[in-house]
Amino acid sequence: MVALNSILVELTEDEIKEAKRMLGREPNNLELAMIDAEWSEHCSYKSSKPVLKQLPTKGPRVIIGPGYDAGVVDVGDGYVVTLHIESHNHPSAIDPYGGAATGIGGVLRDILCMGTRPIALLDSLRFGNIEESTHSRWLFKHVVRGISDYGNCVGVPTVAGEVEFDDCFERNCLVDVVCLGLGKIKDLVLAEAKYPNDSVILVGGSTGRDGIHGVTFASRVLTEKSDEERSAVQIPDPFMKKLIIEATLEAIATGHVRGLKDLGGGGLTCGLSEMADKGGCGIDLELSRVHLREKDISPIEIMISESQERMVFIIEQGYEKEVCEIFDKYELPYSIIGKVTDSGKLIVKMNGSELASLPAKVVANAPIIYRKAVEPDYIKKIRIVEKPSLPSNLSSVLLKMLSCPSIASKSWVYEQYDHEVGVRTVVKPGQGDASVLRLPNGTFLAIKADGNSKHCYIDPYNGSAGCLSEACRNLVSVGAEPLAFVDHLQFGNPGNPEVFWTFKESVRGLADYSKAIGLPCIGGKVSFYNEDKVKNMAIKPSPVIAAIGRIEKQEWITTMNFKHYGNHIVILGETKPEMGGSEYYEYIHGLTGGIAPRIDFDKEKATMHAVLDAIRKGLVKAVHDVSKGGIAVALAEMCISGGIGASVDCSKIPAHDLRIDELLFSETHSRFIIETDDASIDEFLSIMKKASIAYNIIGKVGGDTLKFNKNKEELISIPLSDLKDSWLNSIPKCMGENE
Amino acid sequence: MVKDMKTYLVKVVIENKASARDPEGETILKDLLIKGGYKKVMAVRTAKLLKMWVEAEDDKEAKDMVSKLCDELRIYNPVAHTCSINVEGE
Amino acid sequence: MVKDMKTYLVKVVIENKASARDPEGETILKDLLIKGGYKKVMAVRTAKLLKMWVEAEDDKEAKDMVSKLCDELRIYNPVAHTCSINVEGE
Amino acid sequence: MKVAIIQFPGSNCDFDTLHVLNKVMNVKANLVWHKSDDLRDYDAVILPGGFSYGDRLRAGIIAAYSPVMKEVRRMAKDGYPILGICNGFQILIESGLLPGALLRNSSLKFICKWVNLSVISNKAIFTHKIKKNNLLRMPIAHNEGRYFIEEDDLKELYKRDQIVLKYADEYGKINGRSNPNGSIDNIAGICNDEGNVFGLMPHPERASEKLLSPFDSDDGKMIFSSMIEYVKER
Ligand SMILES: Nc1ncnc2c1ncn2[C@@H]1O[C@H](COP(=O)(O)OP(=O)(O)O)[C@@H](O)[C@H]1O
Ligand SMILES: [Mg+2]
Repeated sequence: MVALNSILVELTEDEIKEAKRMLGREPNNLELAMIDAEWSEHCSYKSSKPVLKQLPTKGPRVIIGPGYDAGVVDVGDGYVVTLHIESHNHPSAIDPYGGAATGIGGVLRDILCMGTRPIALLDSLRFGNIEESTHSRWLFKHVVRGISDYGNCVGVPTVAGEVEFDDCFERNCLVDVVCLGLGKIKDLVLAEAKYPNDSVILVGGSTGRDGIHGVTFASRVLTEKSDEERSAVQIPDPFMKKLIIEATLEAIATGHVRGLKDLGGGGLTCGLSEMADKGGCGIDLELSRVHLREKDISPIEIMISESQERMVFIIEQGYEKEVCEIFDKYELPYSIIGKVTDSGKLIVKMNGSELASLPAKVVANAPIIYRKAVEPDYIKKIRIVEKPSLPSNLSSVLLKMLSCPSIASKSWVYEQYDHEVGVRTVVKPGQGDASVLRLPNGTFLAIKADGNSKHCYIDPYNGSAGCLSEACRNLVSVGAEPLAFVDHLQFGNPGNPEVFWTFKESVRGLADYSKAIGLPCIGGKVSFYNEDKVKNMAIKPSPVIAAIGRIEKQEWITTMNFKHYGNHIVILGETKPEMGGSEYYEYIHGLTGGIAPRIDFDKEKATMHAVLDAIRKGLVKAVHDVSKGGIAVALAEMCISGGIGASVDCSKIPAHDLRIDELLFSETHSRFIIETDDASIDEFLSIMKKASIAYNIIGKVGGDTLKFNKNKEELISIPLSDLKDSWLNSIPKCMGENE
Repeated sequence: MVKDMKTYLVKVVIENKASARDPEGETILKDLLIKGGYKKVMAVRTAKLLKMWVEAEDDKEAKDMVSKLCDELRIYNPVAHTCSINVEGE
Repeated sequence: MVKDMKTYLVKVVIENKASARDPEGETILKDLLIKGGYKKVMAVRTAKLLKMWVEAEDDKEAKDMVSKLCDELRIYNPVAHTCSINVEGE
Repeated sequence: MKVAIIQFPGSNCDFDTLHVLNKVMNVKANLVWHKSDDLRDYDAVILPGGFSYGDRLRAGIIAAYSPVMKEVRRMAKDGYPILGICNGFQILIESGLLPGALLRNSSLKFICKWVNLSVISNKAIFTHKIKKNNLLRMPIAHNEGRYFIEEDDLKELYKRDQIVLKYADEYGKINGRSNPNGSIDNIAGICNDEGNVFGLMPHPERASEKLLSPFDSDDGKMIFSSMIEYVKER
């Protein structure tokens, strides 16, 4: 931090020099504060931009890729969906309820300001050990409640998500939220100020001191001071957000909204300078017109305040009244705060006198930082570990795996979310690997978020590609063809070359996977500085992916529950001894290390195509992909959700010389478990054969126990009711609810 | 020697920090009271009240015990809320 | 003659009748007892507190106004709640 | 016939209800903003689910004072069908059109899941075509749905057959295990003494298309079709 002319900025000496050079003069305090906010890592991507370039962003259905508030994908018949991901990690770590709730508020605005209606939310959550840590339980409980209270109230269903637990998130929990929007191509609006003389209207909440320096706070590590550091926490107001959503969509329908931007990180400074920069125009801003919460706020504070529930509208000159009548209907506060100009400058005035004048280009384009990257020492060290000894009672190991909070049912979470409002949710949380929404044109959209910090820690390249692979497998499992994804890359301090190396590896993994599969990245977010100075701990590298897929016909929608007694169980894909970062090593043996699952891109592609092909030919009764907890857990989940048992012969699982625990619990990618019936089995197997992938019939559905044999020897036999009990009640028990 | 124990009523009030908004209070004021014709109400803020009946030797012990349990059970979050504790007598 | 108006803080406490139970109070108490240590807490009840700043000539007018609005606007639901009102000074 | 679906600030099942009436039930319906003071064009009124005024102070209380509620009262008095779903039920309670209170769930959490409802009475216009003891599958999604009423008034409700729906398990058993929110006697929906005003916490509009049901059911339709037939026969 630099103290300059009595204000505190995060800019480095070099950046200040650069700012002076670009301006050709000394910036004043207000200008410096504006540059400081916009040049923060959070707003400018100054460390990550050069690395992110590797990600492919084009695809036949991509209308808008990265660079705007949300990516836009064509879903046919004039309809588009929009997708964005955000995190609210630092705010949630100190105020889990308000932090998570305002995170939802933020990502909703990103979707709304593309001109689309938010129709679904997802949440990807990471906490410490909730079995042992009161603090982690506290964070978990209040984060979930924050998401629930906000999402439910605005009437946007939270349809999917994931939760992972790991000690590294003890202080620094990760709260990622994803929003999906739906609209028509013709109604899309961009965050641009393109036409001089258009009016700039600020709508929604009043501007106050809350969240001042939010972006610079997010661009720094958590310290003991963090608690007091914030001038005030942000207070969520979902009711106002609901009114803003309806008013905005009505305003767009008038045809006179020519630009739209949500005010999030960096407040008015970031919002206005980005709109001016993108539209190639300038904006004259009159600060006295901004509706304020408290009287004695300084211009600097107004310009960088991150008060919630605010949107900026650019309205075609002459139609202000028509649009403002809509705001009046919803009794939303608004003020006309400025005009678009052709000056290319963001000019800030107070009662007519000029306080700041900055070329929009300067503010919106921070100098890039090229960071050093060095492979961390630990990576090589932990690759080699001694195999743990084989547990004698595998039934109890499986039960314990099912109760592992990262694996156990998340119904405690999703039952707190209204996941059905909107009457679109066809496959609901818990029913399939991804959630499926119906679209107005008779097609369906599948969506899922995934992450795996344990794999990514051991092998950032394969681990990150693996998150994307898991997300795609989840889509394929419900019958969807993957369309596009957004990513959120969460790491420690980028100034640490070892951290930056893991970041680069992670992006390389995502890029290689998406190029190989042909899946475009349409947006994302980077969050650095996820470190905790109190415990001196950085989080494990934690990319999170949200992917969407398309299902053309209703008959193609598949779910994961076993359906009928006597049906065949088939496994696709070879199981390898890739135990590094597996829940089996970590949760059962307390062991971090080994070889994390790697992806064979050709096999991955062939397997996904074969599964989709079989689904479309009507040959498949149930599908579940194999991920956390391996084959044993995947089968148990299919039994529990189907209310029916199964028996499986492990010697039939395609593999080379694996120990039994490896067969059961390895988390190798590119594997699916399929239920199919007598009538379909031959045709099904011939598709797999043609695809040249490993497969085998491993058992049958039926009974009320889950049994694993190896040849004739019984290894595991667990009644369905016990499976259910371990899996369903684990999280409520951790949370002190004795159900 | 056994000391005398009395039962004290301790009241705990938890509210958003004064510098933060209270959207609930704002809505009650704007959409219920003012629209209902009560124009002399200037402001409304909402809070949560916990009444705890505790056994203690004296006021001070009662108050200390409740302070401690409010912190330990995280009945409020000091980052977002203020918490005030008052012993209201036996 | 114009009379002097002052601003009074009036506190309204709304709580569930005993017959309507107070699951939140029960849960807090249970948590306290489960965590041991707090065996001296005998009972917990939660309530909602509304602070209203009203303009009135005196205490009585302030209280009457708030009483009236609480009844008229059903600030509490008499089926399930009790409501008490106190003027806390200017 | 034409149905008015009232939109309060914060309603969020308004479009869903409209969709079901128009597209599933093939009935005319309009969204009506809460400031309207004229519902004379309509044959029935639905107060949809959501979070009117953000559930502030108490779910339904602020909406109960909306201008449109005067008209809703008039129609209630004149015997028109009035249906309150979830937040709409809360509004009917808070406006005194139905007795009792809806308190915070005893689990202290929002609950969204599918439940089974046993039809206790067909006194309500909305269940008069459904057999008693039928089980209906519908989802609930609420924070404040714990129905409460004092003992004596509860007896009165039983006497007048105003208890319409109760939460049950999949076999129709009505017990503590099948009670999701702590409602007194598992009550999920009640009607007024005349049977034309009905409120329920579960969401029939989310249970009216097989596509959306985990059980391939569309039981919610029965509530709407009872209402529609009543209006047609009236
Ligand atoms: N990891 C990433 N991968 C791809 N695109 C990214 C990534 N991070 C950010 N972007 C893109 O950069 C743009 C700016 O993002 P952001 O700062 O989140 O916008 P906002 O102003 O809404 O906060 C967005 O279009 C986003 O999709
Ligand atoms: Mg899966």
